[in-house]
Amino acid sequence: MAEAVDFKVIGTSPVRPDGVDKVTGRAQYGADLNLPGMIYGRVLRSPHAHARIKRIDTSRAEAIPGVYAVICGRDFPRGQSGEIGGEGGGDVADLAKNVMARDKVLYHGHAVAAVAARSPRIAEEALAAIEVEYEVLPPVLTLEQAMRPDAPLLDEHLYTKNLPEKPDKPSNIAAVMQLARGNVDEGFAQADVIVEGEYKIPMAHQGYIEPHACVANTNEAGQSTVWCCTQGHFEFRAMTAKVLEMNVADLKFIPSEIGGGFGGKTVIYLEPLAVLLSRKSRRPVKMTMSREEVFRATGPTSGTWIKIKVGAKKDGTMTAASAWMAYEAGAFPGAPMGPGAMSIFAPYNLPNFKVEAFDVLVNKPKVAAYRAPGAPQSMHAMECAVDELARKLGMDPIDLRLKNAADEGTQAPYGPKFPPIGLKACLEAAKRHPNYTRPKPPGAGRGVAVGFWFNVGMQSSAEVHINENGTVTVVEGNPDIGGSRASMCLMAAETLGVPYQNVRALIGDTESTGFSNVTGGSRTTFATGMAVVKACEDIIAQCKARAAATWGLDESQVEWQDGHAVPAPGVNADVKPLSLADIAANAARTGGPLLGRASLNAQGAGASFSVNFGDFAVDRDTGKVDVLSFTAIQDAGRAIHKAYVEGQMQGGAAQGLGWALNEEYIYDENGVMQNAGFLDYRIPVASDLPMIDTEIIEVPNPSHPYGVRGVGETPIVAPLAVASNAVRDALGIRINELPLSPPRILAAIEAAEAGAR
Amino acid sequence: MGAFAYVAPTRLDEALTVLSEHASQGRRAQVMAGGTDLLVQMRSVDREPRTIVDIKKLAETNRLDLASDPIFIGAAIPSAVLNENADFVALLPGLAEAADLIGSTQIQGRATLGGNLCNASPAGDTIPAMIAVGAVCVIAGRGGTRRLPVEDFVTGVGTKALRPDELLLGLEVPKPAPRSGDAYLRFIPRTEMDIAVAGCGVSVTLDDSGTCTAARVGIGAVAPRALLVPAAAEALIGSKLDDAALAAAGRACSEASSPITDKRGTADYRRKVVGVLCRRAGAIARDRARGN
Amino acid sequence: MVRVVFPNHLLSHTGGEREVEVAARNVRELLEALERRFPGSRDALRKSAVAIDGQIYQDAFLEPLEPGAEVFFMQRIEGG
Amino acid sequence: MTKLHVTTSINGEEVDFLCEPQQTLLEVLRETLGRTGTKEGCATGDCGACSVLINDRLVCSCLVLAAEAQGQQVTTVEGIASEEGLHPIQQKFLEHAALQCGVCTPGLVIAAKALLDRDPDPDETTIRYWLAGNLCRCTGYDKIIRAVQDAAKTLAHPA
Repeated sequence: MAEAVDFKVIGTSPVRPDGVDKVTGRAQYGADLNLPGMIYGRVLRSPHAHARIKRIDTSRAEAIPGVYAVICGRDFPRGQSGEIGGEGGGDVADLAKNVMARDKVLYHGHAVAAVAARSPRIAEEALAAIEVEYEVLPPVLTLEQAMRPDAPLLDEHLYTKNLPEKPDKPSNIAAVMQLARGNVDEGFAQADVIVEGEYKIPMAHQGYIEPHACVANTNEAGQSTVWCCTQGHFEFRAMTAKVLEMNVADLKFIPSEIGGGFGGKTVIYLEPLAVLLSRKSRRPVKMTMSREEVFRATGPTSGTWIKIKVGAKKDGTMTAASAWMAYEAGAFPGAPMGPGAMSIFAPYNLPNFKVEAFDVLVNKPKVAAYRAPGAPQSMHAMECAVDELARKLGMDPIDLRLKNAADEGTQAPYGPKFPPIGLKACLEAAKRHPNYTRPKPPGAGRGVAVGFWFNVGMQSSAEVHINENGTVTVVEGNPDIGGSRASMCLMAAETLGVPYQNVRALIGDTESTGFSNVTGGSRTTFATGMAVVKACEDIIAQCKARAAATWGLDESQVEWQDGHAVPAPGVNADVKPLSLADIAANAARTGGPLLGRASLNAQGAGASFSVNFGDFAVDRDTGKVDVLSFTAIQDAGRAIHKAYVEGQMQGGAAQGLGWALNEEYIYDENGVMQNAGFLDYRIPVASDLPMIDTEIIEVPNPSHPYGVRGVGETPIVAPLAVASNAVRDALGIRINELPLSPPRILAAIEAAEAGAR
Repeated sequence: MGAFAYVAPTRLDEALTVLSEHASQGRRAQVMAGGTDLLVQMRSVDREPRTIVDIKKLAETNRLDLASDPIFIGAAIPSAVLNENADFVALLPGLAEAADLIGSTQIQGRATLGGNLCNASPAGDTIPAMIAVGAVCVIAGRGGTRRLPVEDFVTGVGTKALRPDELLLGLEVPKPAPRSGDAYLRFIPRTEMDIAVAGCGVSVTLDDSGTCTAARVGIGAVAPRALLVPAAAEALIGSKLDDAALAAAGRACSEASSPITDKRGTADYRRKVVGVLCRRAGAIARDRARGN
Repeated sequence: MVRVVFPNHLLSHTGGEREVEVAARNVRELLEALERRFPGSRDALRKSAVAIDGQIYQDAFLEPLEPGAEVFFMQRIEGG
Repeated sequence: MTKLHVTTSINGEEVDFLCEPQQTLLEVLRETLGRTGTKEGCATGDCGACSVLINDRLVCSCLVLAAEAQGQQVTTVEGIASEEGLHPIQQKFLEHAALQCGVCTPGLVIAAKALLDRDPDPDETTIRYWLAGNLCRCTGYDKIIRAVQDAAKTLAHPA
């Protein structure tokens, strides 16, 4: 099926079914629900980055008129342990301590208590009345500091995992990981040219525009309904149940529309607090985070420190590469160093390599997934190294990458051989792209880099209901974060052979549809799309059976063509083809309503590679970088909704460029974030960017009925190194720390000038 | 703990009465024009209850008089309104630029020159531009009206020479002489939406031969308050505003600065960039004065 | 027989063995065989993803294994 | 706490409400009046999600006191479409896929309307700078700019 490119609706860009509600303000997001009798919850947060909680006295807060409930660590069950699978999972005890501190606070902004009151202002007044006595401890704020043997410990019971022997003393290094093949020393010995580099990238936030928000309503039987913005309401239910030791059956999660997530809304923060406050106050409780709380207390992605070495022969053939990389986990283990290590060399056919990676605790918020977690940081280092290699070898940077590019059958650094992949197709498309063949603007620098993400499948459910007039309702369980309803409708329309306008998609809550993992991991169009296609195939099978019964034929004598049941070729039957509407209209006589369903654990999510390049200008007097043009080329397998695939590529490029040029968590020496707002956490604004040109490459993924590869995460990976390499090209200076902020660039220019003198 | 209150007087004497009553009773009142800084502060650093005195309904604070000399600019006129006035932009292009740089389009719909000044931030964009054009504060109090040059109005970070029973009515700006031009430039990491890392306003007047006969230079975000830099003006006066003179003025600005290192930039960076901005703004002001 | 390859972080469970040959017709049989061969490895193995002849499975169990198949154990991938 | 009585016009309709002196227009729109089309992204004037028009002037409703709305004309995203259907800006946002998550969209629709009401034929740079106060984290702005350009064309030459 993947080869049948004669699609009727796939690859078009129709208006999304939820669009009108979103441009008119009707769509309800996390903070938009107001219930009768609802009260407001607020969180008291730690003023220290690292401290022991000696005492919490909530009595004065409880006495304030209009305050209905106050909770802190002692109100939570003590016994959590074990792991939570799926996205945003990890260790239950860590998750529980992250949503509400118990004995220790581990970052500035860590929740220590929460109140629910008649108005937000009374709730804030009550927060001020809670007394907390702290024993302040020295904060651990950098990787260098945290990894020193004598560093203050965040967790006295944490021993480094995955070492050959159990260590004899605790450490801030939660885990190590190694990945190797061949013999690195021999590989470097064969090299004619070797480049080495050391790169630092600071923590960065997903920066979704909608702050976390939820409403919880608990009844007298202890059953709770939670409305919230989430990337995965089933996983939120699982996590909340574990943290509160509740029966999953007593928790119902209803996903609102979601105002962005990028991985950051795969983790619970407010939800268990709202449930407890609602239980205690016996009222619906609404909780919303301020933007400041979002920055201080939700998961950004890791800051990193990476050392890299790559060797190649004169003709460009890479012989060996090695990397040492430390990732900030924040307050609890779980930095994405694993995928970082597995992705760093993924684009290249490398006979010899070695990667050593560290998951390191620091007194900063616990990191959460952010678009291709771990890969932008590690691949930035490699793509900068490859750029330096190209310079030393005098090769075009795309030619050098083509020479070493992974392809079908290449053994990926993380083990298996690649199935069909689109890296070479992307590189070739870049090489001939008019934006690449044209000369650079005078004075500007050009950077090139490759991006990659594995993509995942995971579990999805879908139901397809055929209405009495033949229109179609798709029910699935993945919050629509970027137009996925439209993609589901397109795949259903294509499969069933009906017009797109006849199909609508809705996202069921945890009680009205089957389990689905998060909208994340670039899995929704791939895995949930596969479930929708299978559910439609279920409908087609039923329609064929009903048509056969109607016509007095055998099921094998009926085929499905263009939305109609027709007699198979060679079957002699004088009957009129039956449309989906015809069959639906007669459903009562042929077996009742038409309902198709499918549930699966999708396997074979094809990796998506990208090639990005751009022209950047640098003001040598101020160090300011301007992005003059940017081109993103990516393998989508098959673009279901073309405009939304382009949108993923453009949006990911903007996020990657923001991280490269301006975004960073800035801390003072006490571990207090200095820029917890959109004023000083500088995400790109409209005037910062040019149009972002895109080219979609389609190397179909054989595992998906329409050839889909996930496209959501890969786009953020390459822009970091594109920016670094372009600035390197413009200035002739390699700057090895992001962001490429004006003070850093000006200092580098001056240091180079001083060195030249 | 007191309570919040909101009043929007329509007459100046009413407004002054509210302020003086609060002052005499030891209650806090705060004047609000556009509110774009005030409302943010009320939700973060300064939550203390107070009476908010909205001065947008007063005639005097909304008055824009471009015909008189000095020109009068009411303290409550939003920067978007100023920039929609072609005569204002033609007369004081540098000050208009500065007003156009305060925040987003949305912020400019509310933010005022008076508010930017009274917020007394070291980084207020319009303050160096006002200093450059020689703006004077017109301050109303129960005892009458007094005047104070803008460079003397802000006394430190967040502090100003305004008593609790006074309010800023507006600004007087001497009508620019023939062959005059002003310009303001600031540096921010993005293209919009940031607080100035450094800012510089320059105004110059030329004689028939193109020699600079008068100049004022104001710098912002490089000291606890925006400063007038006489040494920079001296470097310009008497010159043809050639590159050497502009560079000398830039050096004077760097030398006059005493910046800090913070999340927006290092001290070293600010000191250098304020000089760059002075050179560039000086060139723009010169070209405007020449009429090209 | 299928060829099984372990990543470094599982070597502590395999006594340092990086590659083994196992007789198994599907992943369930493979896991059982490995757990017998490497006592105490059960949790670590079952938490891993596997790649069978290049195709990554996050939760493999019933997947058939052709004779000569290559199975790589690897860390599970999550995404944003 | 003494509440203030405010009479205002929202989307052409007279509305009365009570508010506390320090409450913002955004909070009253959303929590008191249930008009949640206007979004809160930051509450500090940095993201533009709460954009509304007051007497046709584009502002952030998080930086306006509710009390200031007395006697003013407030326009929110809920008042942009008409009996004839969507406003061309809304239609073009849909056609160009200029929204992904959609939470910044109400503010962008309002801001774009304020622009095109003043300048029916803005160039790309003008649009980008006018919209610089409306953060979007999903799209990279490309399709938003194109939607506004296309809406300007439609408004200039209605079908």
